[in-house]
Amino acid sequence: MSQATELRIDDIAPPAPGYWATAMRKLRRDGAAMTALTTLIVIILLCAAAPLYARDIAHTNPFESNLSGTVLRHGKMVEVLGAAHNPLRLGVEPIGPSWKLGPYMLGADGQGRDVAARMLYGGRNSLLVSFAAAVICLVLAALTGILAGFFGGWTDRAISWLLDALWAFPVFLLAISLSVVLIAHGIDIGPIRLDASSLALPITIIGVIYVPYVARPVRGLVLGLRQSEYVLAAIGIGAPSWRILWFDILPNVISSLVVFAPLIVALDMLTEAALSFLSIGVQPPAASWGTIIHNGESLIYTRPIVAIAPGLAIVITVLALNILGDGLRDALDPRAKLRN
Amino acid sequence: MNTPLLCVEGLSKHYVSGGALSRRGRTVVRAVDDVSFTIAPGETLGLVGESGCGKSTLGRCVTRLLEASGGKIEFDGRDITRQSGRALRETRAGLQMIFQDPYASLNPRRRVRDIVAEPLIVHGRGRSGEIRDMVASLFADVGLRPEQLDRFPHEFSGGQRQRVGIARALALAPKLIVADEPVSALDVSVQAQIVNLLADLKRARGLAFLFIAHDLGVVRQIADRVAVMYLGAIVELGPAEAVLASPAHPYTQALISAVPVADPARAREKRRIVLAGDPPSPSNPPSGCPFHPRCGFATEICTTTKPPLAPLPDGRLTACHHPRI
Amino acid sequence: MRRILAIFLLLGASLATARAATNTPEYGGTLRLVTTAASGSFDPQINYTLRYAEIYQAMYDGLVTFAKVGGPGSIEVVPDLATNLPKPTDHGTTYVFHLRHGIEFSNGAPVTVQAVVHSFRRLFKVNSPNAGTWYDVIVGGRRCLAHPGHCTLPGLIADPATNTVTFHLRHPDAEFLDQLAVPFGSILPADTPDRDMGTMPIPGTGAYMVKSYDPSNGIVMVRNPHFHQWSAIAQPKGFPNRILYRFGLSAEAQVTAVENGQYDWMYENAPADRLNQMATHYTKQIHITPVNWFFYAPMNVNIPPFNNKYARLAVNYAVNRESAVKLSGGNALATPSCQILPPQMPGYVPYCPFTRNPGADWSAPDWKRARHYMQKSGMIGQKVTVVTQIQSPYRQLGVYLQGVLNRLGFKASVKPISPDLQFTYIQNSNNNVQISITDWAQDYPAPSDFLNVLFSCKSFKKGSDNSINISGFCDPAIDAEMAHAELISLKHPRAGDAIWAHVDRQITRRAVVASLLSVNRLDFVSARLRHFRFSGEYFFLPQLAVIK
Amino acid sequence: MAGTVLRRLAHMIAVLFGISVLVFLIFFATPGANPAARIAGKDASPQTIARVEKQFGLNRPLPVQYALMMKKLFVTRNLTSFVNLGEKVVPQVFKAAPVTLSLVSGAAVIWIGFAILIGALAAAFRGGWIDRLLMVLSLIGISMPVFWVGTMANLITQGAYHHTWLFSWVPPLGYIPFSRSPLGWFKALVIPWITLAILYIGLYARVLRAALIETMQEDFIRTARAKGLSERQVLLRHALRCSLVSVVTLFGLDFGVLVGGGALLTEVVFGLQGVGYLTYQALETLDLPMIMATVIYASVFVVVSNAAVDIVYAAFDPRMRVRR
Repeated sequence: MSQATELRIDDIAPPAPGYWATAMRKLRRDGAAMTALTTLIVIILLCAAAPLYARDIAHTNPFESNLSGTVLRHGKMVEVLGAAHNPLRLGVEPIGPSWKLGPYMLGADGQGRDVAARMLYGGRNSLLVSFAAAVICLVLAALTGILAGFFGGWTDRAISWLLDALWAFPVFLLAISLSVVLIAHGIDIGPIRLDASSLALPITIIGVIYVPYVARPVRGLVLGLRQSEYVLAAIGIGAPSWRILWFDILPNVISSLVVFAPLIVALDMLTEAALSFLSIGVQPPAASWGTIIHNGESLIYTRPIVAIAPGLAIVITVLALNILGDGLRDALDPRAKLRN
Repeated sequence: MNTPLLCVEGLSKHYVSGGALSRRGRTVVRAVDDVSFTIAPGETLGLVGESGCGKSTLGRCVTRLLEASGGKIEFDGRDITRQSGRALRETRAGLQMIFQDPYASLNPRRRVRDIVAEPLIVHGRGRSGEIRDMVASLFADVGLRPEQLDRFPHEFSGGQRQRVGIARALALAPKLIVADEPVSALDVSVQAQIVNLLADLKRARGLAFLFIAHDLGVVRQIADRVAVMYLGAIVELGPAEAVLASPAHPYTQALISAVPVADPARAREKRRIVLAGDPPSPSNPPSGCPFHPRCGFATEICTTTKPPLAPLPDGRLTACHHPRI
Repeated sequence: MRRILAIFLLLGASLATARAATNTPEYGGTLRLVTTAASGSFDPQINYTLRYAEIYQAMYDGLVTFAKVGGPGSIEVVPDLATNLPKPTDHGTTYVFHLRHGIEFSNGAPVTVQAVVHSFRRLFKVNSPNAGTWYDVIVGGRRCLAHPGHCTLPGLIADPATNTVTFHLRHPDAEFLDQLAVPFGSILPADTPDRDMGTMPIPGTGAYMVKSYDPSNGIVMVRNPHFHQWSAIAQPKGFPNRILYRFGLSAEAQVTAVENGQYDWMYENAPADRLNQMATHYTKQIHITPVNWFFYAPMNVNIPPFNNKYARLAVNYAVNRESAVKLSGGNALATPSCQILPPQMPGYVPYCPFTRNPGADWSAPDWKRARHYMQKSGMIGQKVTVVTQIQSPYRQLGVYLQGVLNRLGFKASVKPISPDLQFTYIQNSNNNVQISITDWAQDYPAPSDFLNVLFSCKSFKKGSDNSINISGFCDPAIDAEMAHAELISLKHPRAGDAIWAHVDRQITRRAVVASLLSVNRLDFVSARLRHFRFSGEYFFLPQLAVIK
Repeated sequence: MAGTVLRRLAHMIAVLFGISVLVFLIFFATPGANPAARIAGKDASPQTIARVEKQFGLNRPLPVQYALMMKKLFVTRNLTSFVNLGEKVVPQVFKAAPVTLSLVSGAAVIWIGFAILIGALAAAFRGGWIDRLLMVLSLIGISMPVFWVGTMANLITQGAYHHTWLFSWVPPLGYIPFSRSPLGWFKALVIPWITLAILYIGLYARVLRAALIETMQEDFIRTARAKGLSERQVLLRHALRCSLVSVVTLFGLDFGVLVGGGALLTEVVFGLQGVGYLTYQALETLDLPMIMATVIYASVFVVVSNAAVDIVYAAFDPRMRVRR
């Protein structure tokens, strides 16, 4: 029970910086995390520059098929999609990579579109979907977790049951079922209208399915905080619920959400890729890294680069997110765990 | 004695555990069972007992952090047992609490300035500038320096933190403070400082305390009267000197004998009463006198009949068939 | 005969076939076929898939059948369980079939006129998909449709004494014999239960019978012990002793397995990515045959923007059929097409108005005219959604079409959905599909199977999932001409074909759909498989393959 | 204890009920999902469709349809597919289960083995370059999409290098039953095993390393060291055994999810006809009875493994028995 008390002699030292400032300072000293962050920023910037690349370097519209086009290669005009060189003239071969900055740097896909340009555009969607889904997930998880943990009683029971049901539904099957079914018509519930081809659909689905993963630990955290003496103290002085939520509960919840955030983005990115790979994620003609891998799978022997490049992009991005997540966890909360 | 500040009558707190699906069915834990006492303005009532006897629960019921299952709590002439909303908030201004753990009772994310100011802000006690000054003077009152105001709790020692907790409790100028083992988490050397601070404050501001402790030695320094709790009920209640000098209940005797004595000569002559076994579970209390399984003086009647809390000739109350006088 | 034109067209179809034919056939061995998955009920009167039709033909017989030969003769209807190919009498409404003697089902039961009657009643009792579209032409068929429990089918009369069955039709039907020749017309034992037999194989009269059927694993076919060859052209004895049909390999894995000689033939189309490698290293194992199968983009003529003929014309002029061909595997596997009828179909006369130099063949898109019609339509800026399927080449065709529409000035988006949903989804007029990508393959080689089925007024059913006239096109004048063509075909097939060709041109000119290409079927077989035979009706004929 | 189990059971049933209703409703809310037209075949007449609807009970109120489906699934167990008519779905699921089980258990052996190896090595060389290298490799393992790894593995073993001595032994994609050829079974599964295991090796190695490092700071380890045991002995004999507890509970959950069909992508990429593949096919063809069967099968595994982990916990720690 008794806690060893160190007598602080640094009373004359300047007051410590705030919680977040301390965390930021720790993070900045973490070389791996900073490298990861830089990598992420570079990837985001590159993807943001997709239209510039498509217009000024690749000179192409990455959303339109280019089935009868030609391009200058080694001083000759070459068909972007030419008949394959075999005795039966069987099959069509997209042009291969030139490995030089310019049109078809990474070659063409099965529809004659510039793979490099599509990678950048696809990256935009992959990033957008995973970041937006993570925001939805974290906000919903914070809401449900706080509601259940703070107010308890029937609210808690109802939310916990719902979370358990979602949790028991193998998360991936849930995502696939929802996608298969919703892709046909989109969502049309009262005021909420999501078109099937809009990115909002995969964002919503991916955002929702991981809510239990985060909401459960948040609920546990809030449940613990609810019993903590400083929350009791706040109740004891007559502080209204919103003040307690705002000053005592939310800061703690947010710091663990910040730790979760990069990991959830990483998870979302992998999920989006998987759904798109099963062609029920981002819908054509829009691309994501997952859809490019899916398209590339049917070119895997002739033009493996189409599947390899976006896969590498995913690995690098997710790796950076995971490293950043580790760094954030070390900086903020060494005991946070994503699972349970 | 003039009109009491706090009047607790027949207070009970029961927990129900298990449900229809539980093998044992519903079990009721009587954490606090039919407790009555009063505290006069400016008076300090020491509440002692082993850990788990329900004294903290009682404290939290009195401050309405827990909902009582039965009984009545009257504070400053008003029944506060079922108060809510604005009325409860007003009551709370006069009835504050100090917590046991100075580490857990302060939000680590907030600067102590904000922690101490919080009650003032919640109750709208002035503009921000005024509150600033009030906080500074509260800080001085509890023996902290104003330059420490902008620090975070983790930059303080345990004793200093408890001072912050006291400052927060004092902020609204309450009439009664429920101090829930305020020093048990602190080093012995610091304990005395904090108890002295509380004693000073009591004297200077005419504060009443419900001072909860498991250690009679601490209570001795501050309490005017002492109540001894065992298994959710008060077994002895009376003026501090009387109870401590000549405890009537065997349980009180045992507690007093456990207090370490500084003088080795006296320690040797002192007869230690060692309690047999652990305190029984409040969910399954023994029949008759709840203390009988551990009592050296228990007789037949103790196993069958529960002794009422009855006055002794000197005015003390005790719940024992065989009080030691 | 009416099929002469088609015969000429099929002549040059498969060089490989001609080469393989020089080998002398040998009996015995196990032929191993492979596909991705089972294809629904195994009941031949219910199943409506090419995958099973391809093997049903070796297990079941109708009164008549398409000749089980490779090449041009295969779209010929020949007598099977019947001894004759009857000429219809009573102005084309009465058909009399004489049943062969001594044929037994694989369970030993004899084939009787009662079995014939039972089989045709059963079509109605088990909800055969075409009971209401084909066989209700038999007198009493309509009543059977309404009250299948009490189906007597008075239009079908059996005479055990003469061993004949007589069909009375409500009206002349030029395709009646074709419809008797497909697997729905299989004659099953008289004691076959009147319900969908699902995974329980029903005994048949063919050269092979099912030894085991497991939808998750495959089919084992062995020789029918009660079979003796009565007509080599109707039901040949077959060369392999056993035919295994294994389910559960992806198309990708199938190619590898056939290359490695683990299977002899794969059902699925080879993935585009493997074509080059297959063609380079396994040239002799590839057989390419044109089939009656076309890809098209139906345009809904009842809602904007394609209720405007100019908008439809604009699309037709703008679509680059060569690009569509590229997306379908190149010129070896597809042929550009502007019209409805595919090249192997009787009545086919090459016709293409929507090209730079209108005439017989498509050459290049005509953007000048396309833009001109687009202006005229006043539909610039209209929103259009292309509904396509998620898998290849539909998805790619959809995306390509979206690009074309955008260039024309529409605001186009594309909506790819699951293949199992899409086909019914685009049919239902309640879904307001404006334009979609789909395909149609023949049931039997008759022009009406394309023109009448896809474009007649009665094929359009408002708000129904089964409304195969996806464009919602209806022109009573064309309907009348098609009825006329049917009637003429009964007696004068070539005259009939000429009328069908006219109908084809009419519908094509209305630009009700944007026809894209017609399909060539690629069969990839193992190195040891010889004597590859391809039927215009049933496609690959496994029982004629030699694997010894 | 019995109370805990009973309560868990009731909770499980409630959750499964919720899931089945959810699946059912999602399906019927989908436009075009009505299977009648698809069952009836292309260009069927309206009468035929109406009769198919009646035959399959598709014209009855939804709650009745739901109840009938549940009865056929659990009581009579003769629920049949909407796509492969006559095909009973329950035996199909049980037929696919061994494939998934083969895939998952083989992968589990690999991932547990490697995770222990990597976790222990990293913990032993904590802070050194070996630790860092291993942890980066683990992170990369976690960051790779499994279907991409599978596609790349296929590219190498089936395509580009199939004809070299290195991979010529790799059989074509698909499952070979153990009963038919144990060696073939092994060969067909090795690449999928490794592919599936990579992610979990990364995850578990990291968890194990963290647990080991935490354990190494506990009192009983100090005692062990004081006894004069070498650092390696301490790590292997004492710390590892203790840290494995955290991995075991994790393993329970992951194994449950995977056996229930969570290895769907691996199964699809390698053409293994397991439960995941079955689920995916059913979803593609919108075969509600099959979807229902596979999803409930999967959920049962998840719920049961969750409950098992909780009960194991409760057995160890009596505090958990009281309602949380």
